[in-house]
Amino acid sequence: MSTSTGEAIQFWILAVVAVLGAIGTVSMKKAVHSALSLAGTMIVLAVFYLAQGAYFLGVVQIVVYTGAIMMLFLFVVMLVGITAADSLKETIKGQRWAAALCGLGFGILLIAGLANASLHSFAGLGAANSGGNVEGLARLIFTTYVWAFELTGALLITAAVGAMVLTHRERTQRAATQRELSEQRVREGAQVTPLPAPGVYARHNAVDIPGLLPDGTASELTVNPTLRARGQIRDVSGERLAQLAELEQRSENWLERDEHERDGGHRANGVNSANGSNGGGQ
Amino acid sequence: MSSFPLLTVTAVVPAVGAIATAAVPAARRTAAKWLALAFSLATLVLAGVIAARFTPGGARYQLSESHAWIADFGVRYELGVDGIAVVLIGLTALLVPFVMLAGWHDADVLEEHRPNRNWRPTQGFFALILLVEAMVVIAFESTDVFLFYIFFEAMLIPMYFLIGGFGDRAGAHSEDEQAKQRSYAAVKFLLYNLLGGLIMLAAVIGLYVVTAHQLGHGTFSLPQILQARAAGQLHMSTTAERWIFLGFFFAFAVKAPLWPLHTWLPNAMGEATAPVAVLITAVVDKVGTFAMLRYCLQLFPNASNWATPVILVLSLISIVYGALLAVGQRDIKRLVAYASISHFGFIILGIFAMTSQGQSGAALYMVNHGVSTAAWLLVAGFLISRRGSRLITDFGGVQKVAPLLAGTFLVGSLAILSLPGLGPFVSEFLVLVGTFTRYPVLGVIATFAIVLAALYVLVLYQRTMTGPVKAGIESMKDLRLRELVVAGPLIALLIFLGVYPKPVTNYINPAVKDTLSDVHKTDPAPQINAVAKETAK
Amino acid sequence: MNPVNYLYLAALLFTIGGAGVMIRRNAIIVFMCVELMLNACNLAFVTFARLHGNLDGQIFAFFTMVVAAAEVVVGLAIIVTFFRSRHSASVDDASLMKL
Amino acid sequence: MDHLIGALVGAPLLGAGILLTGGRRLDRTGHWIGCLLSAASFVIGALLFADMLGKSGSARTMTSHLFSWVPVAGFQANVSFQLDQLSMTFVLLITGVGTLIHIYSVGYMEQDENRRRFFGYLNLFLAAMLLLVLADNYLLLYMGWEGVGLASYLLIGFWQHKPSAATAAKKAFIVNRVGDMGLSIAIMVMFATFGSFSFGPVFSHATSASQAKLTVIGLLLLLGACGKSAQVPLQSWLGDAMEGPTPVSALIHAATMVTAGVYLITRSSAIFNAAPAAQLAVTVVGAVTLLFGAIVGCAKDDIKKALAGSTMSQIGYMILAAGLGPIGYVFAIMHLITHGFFKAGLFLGAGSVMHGMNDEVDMRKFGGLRKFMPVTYVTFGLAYLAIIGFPGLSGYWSKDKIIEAAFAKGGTDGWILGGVALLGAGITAFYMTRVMLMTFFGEKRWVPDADGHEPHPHEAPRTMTIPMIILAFGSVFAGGLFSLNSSFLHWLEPVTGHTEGHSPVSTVLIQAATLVVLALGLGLAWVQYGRQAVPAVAPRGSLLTRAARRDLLQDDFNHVALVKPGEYLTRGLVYLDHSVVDGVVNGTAASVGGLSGRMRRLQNGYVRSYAVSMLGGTAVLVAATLLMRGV
Repeated sequence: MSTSTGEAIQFWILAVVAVLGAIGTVSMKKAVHSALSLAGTMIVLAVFYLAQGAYFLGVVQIVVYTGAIMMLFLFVVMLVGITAADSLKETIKGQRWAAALCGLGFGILLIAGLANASLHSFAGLGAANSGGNVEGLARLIFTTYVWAFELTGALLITAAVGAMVLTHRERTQRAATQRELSEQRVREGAQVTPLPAPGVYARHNAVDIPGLLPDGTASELTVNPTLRARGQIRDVSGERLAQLAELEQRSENWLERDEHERDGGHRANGVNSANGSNGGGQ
Repeated sequence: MSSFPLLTVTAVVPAVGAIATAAVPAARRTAAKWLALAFSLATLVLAGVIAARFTPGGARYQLSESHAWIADFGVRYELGVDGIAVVLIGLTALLVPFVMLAGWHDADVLEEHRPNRNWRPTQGFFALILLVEAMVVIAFESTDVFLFYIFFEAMLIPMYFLIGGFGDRAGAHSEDEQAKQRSYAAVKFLLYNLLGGLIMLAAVIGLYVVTAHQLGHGTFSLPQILQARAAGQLHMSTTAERWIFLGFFFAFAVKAPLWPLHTWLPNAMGEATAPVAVLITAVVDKVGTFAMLRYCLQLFPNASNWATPVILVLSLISIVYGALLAVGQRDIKRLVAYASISHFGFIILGIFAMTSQGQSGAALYMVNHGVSTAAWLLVAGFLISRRGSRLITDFGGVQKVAPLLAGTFLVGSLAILSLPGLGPFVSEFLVLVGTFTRYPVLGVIATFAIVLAALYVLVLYQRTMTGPVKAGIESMKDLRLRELVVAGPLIALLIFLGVYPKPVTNYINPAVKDTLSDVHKTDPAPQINAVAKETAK
Repeated sequence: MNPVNYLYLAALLFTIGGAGVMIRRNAIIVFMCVELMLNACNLAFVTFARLHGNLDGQIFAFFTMVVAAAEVVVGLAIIVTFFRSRHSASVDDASLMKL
Repeated sequence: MDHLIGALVGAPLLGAGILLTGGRRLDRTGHWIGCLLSAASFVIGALLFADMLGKSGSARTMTSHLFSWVPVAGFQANVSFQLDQLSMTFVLLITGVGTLIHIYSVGYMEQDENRRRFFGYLNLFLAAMLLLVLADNYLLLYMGWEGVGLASYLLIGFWQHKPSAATAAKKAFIVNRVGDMGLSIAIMVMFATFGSFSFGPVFSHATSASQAKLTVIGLLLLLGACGKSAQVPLQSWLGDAMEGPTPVSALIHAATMVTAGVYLITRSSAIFNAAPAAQLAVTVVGAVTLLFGAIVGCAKDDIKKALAGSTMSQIGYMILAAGLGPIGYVFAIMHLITHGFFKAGLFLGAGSVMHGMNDEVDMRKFGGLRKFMPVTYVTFGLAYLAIIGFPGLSGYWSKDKIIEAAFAKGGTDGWILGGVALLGAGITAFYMTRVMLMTFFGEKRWVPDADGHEPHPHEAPRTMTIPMIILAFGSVFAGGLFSLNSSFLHWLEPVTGHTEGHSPVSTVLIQAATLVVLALGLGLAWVQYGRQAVPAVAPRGSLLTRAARRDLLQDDFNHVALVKPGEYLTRGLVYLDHSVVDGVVNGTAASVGGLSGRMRRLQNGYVRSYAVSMLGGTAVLVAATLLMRGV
């Protein structure tokens, strides 16, 4: 007995997607990308479940896995942020080779094993699912596997409690008040005033565009260090200065002035530009 | 078969003693010593009771006790003694009190600096000695191979601590150098014997497999196995029997020790205090030779006969080699150790000569070697502790300042060179005759050793005791009362065993007879049986 | 087509996941790879269920999911605490051994 | 009566026990206890002797079984005694001379603070020696045999603070051990052959054993005899043994112990008679030693060593006689007895001389002592006449018979042996005369001893002189009495058997020859030491003389042939044991350690590499399962 052609087509297409997703999970540099490709793979798997008559699992796969668990992953990714761990450079000697060897060997063995397993005929789930897939599962869960089910309950509770215990931090002393914090900041000689806002002289004041100092260089303080670490800063001061120079040129051509006036005018321009920048900032 | 578990009690008493001694509070160490001594004496009494209740020539294993233990593996808690075991239990129980008396102050060195409040080296020392005694006794008593194996191995643990923890401080080196050598010796002792034990374990399992195959139910019980073989239910295949035999023999040869597995003994005996050294060579090592006689020969008769030539040669090498090296030693205790190696060679030679003289001689030799070495080495220990050195060259003219010490030492020495009239002569001559009747050449070669023995013993005596008084000897004290109490009875015993060994041979002979019948051997008959003709007339 | 292909796929995914566990240093990604392996197993279970025509395989997959959920919760919590204490999410930094 | 035999051994043993364990409180009376108990044993011996004379024929052999010593299957050794004429002869000699020497020692050892111990050892020796001659089986004999060895060890090394004494004692014991080895192997062969080593069974079936076996046994017994009786090649210890106190030299190394070899051979006559080859060996050993000892005796200036040499040669005579078989046994024993008297007398005399001369032993520092110690002079002189075989005195009777017997052996070897014996008689006359002259005649050559005390020669105390006088009587009349209608012969014949030897030349001729060589030796000695003065320092002397002074290089030979190689061997073995036998073990340990050091690297603490190994392991398992399914 064989499956429908439709399923075959679906399989061959989605299988490729699943594998690509899996490879992506392993090989993407950034955790977020890995997470997304994993999510992709999981959705594909969900489809496969549905295709194989595991309707309940298919749905659960999407809701629980792709929904809840992957979101949890993403939370943690955000929480942890960017780390040196993301680099793909190998640090343990010979690890790559060993991994490759074991991985290949294992995979080959598995596939060989499957190959010479006699699985040519298969009994579909028609009979099993006759009373509905969910009911079938339910019957089994609450009869044969009820004890295991109860245990999973206990397991989940334990896991929840465990997670809380692990992540919970006991506050040893009273939280510092605003006042104390500010005093401490002054004592340490740290930045007392709030950080300067980004985007001065910018075409728009987005968080990823640093503010400029009067001499036109970008200020480190105006952008989030995480963005900087991720290399997600758009540094636009260069083009902006070019625009200024061009504007001056045009004004010179436009109203001929004496040399001395031009100097004054030039100075005035500088001042104006400074004011303008302030204005633009607000 | 009496209802009262005499054998168990005999083994348990010293064990309890060990616990009690260890429990004595740190401040009361003298009390601990006396307590330990009391327990060892109680054990001696019990050993006497065993000897009294045992009827020589009666059933092969008497006073037996048998309880299922690990039923799934056919392991039983089975005790029972034959004549040889009785004698050796007696020897152990007899020597331990002397060892304790001799080592009365051995642990005091460690008392000086007490790292913490309940620092109790003295209690530990005596408790360990009692523990060794308990284990040795039960090893002699057990007739279940597995039970025997357990204690055969377990006795390494207390011995390890006795060697490594309470070594003597008379070495020629600095304090920490000594500590290094002590631990080296202790570890060497442990590793050698563990190796032997593990190989034996494999053999033990092999035995179980074989019995399980052939009898349907695996068993370790010596009587059951013998019975099954007698009934013809058990036929080990030749190869299996040989391999298992080798596994057993290797362990026993290490323990015994047989050349070339002997090198742990000189280190161990050199670094341990004299009493502990006596415990090693006179008590613990006897388990090895005893086990050869009980397990190797009785369980694997054919394999024993198969291996006999090699073993005889090895033992012969041990005899001559040990004696020659003893001549070459500069350290008194190492000399004793090599002498012991030579003597163990004699014991093994006697066992595998497969004649009643040889084996009775070997069994008797175990006793005599125990007593004589104890007498010799304990006195040597007194000597060493006085001078604070083990090097022969540090002594000289002791006889002038401490005649009693010299005298007792001389008697011990004469016993070691097996002078007629002292115990060892009888056994050594029996071994030689027993060997000669079957293997004349080996017998003759072995006899050369009596000259070598005279050489190393007398050279040692001459260098240490005679001649002008050396520096550091002048103020040497003669034996104290405690030390006389150690040396005197041992010497008396040596003389008794030398003049009237009959009481002991009465126990030994029947057992030997059974063993010989196990290996299907009979004494070679003389060409002309003069005695028979005389009686015929 | 024979459902066995699903099994081949599962084997492939499992192997890839395993490789990821061995290669990646970022604890989170390693963890994801573990999830991938679990999913591969699930796929296999479901397929077997279909092959044998009973639902026990699916039950198993179901339990796997539950366990996976629990495991993820605890695992991520561990990662977070680890990150707090070490300011790193690298599994290699967990090694305190001197070589 | 028989049970008294045990008491014979017991009395001195008791004495030894008391004296050696008694402690200082016995220092005052110890020596008298010793004398008393040895005397007691002599008295018992005498009673038994009387009893024995009362009986007749085979009834004279008494036995007494005390207890079973070592019973193991076929190997039955008993502590049981057998007292026949031969043993009785020895018993009387041992206890008699022994008692005399005990008494002598009371005076001689007066100054020694360890006198009690000395008497303890003497008693121990008596007990062992009596055990030796009374045993009814070889193993018990062996016990006595080694017992006397021990006693001799203790007594030679009695002054242990003297390194020379300690060394000599050790040497004596070890050389003896070589001999004992022979004896013990002989016992083993007997057991293997006859299934017993008791005199009765062995002797009664000796003839039915194979020739080869008997020869082996005989040679081994001879080896034992050589060790104990200081015969070539095991003679080297006797000279050094003179380090011991003089009474010891007199009792053990002249009168009794060293003659044990002769006893052994005579006792084993049944075996030797059946093994001619062994007998020949015995005679050869005897003849060689006879000359060897005599030559050594000629060269020594130390009076005791000269006497030791003479002892060696006299025992050579006895062994020679014993080797001649039934024609010689009786005379061997007879010479043994007479020798016991006169040699003990000579040694005691020497002792008394030393006693007077501040323990000086070098004869070149004596001279002219006859005026100062008359008793010593007379007794020593009589003993001297006896030993050189002056007609009518003891030595004459016994030695002459041996020479005749040697000729009577017949054939060329008869001639050779006889000639040797004759020559020996001449040399004996020479060296004994030399000793006599150098000690008692000529002018004084005294020198102060190490501490500068001028020697004041004086007669020894009663306790010392009386034994000397008694022994002198013995050495004068014993021989004569024995030969009186050959009573001694008839006395011993039942045990040793006797056949009259027929010498190719008439006995008269032999006696004449003996007297001639005697006269020659005497004359020569007179020419050399009597007529001209004795130089105070020994002249260089001929090659032979120098060799003889070094005991004919025997020690040098032993040193080169045995001691040195032995030392190298042991050193080599010690090295071997440490580097090879132990090295192998430590090497293995080290390599294992290195390996584990490498394995350690695998445990690097990286989760990921653990993951690798896990997956690898799984892979292996999967592979294994697949293969399993495959096959």
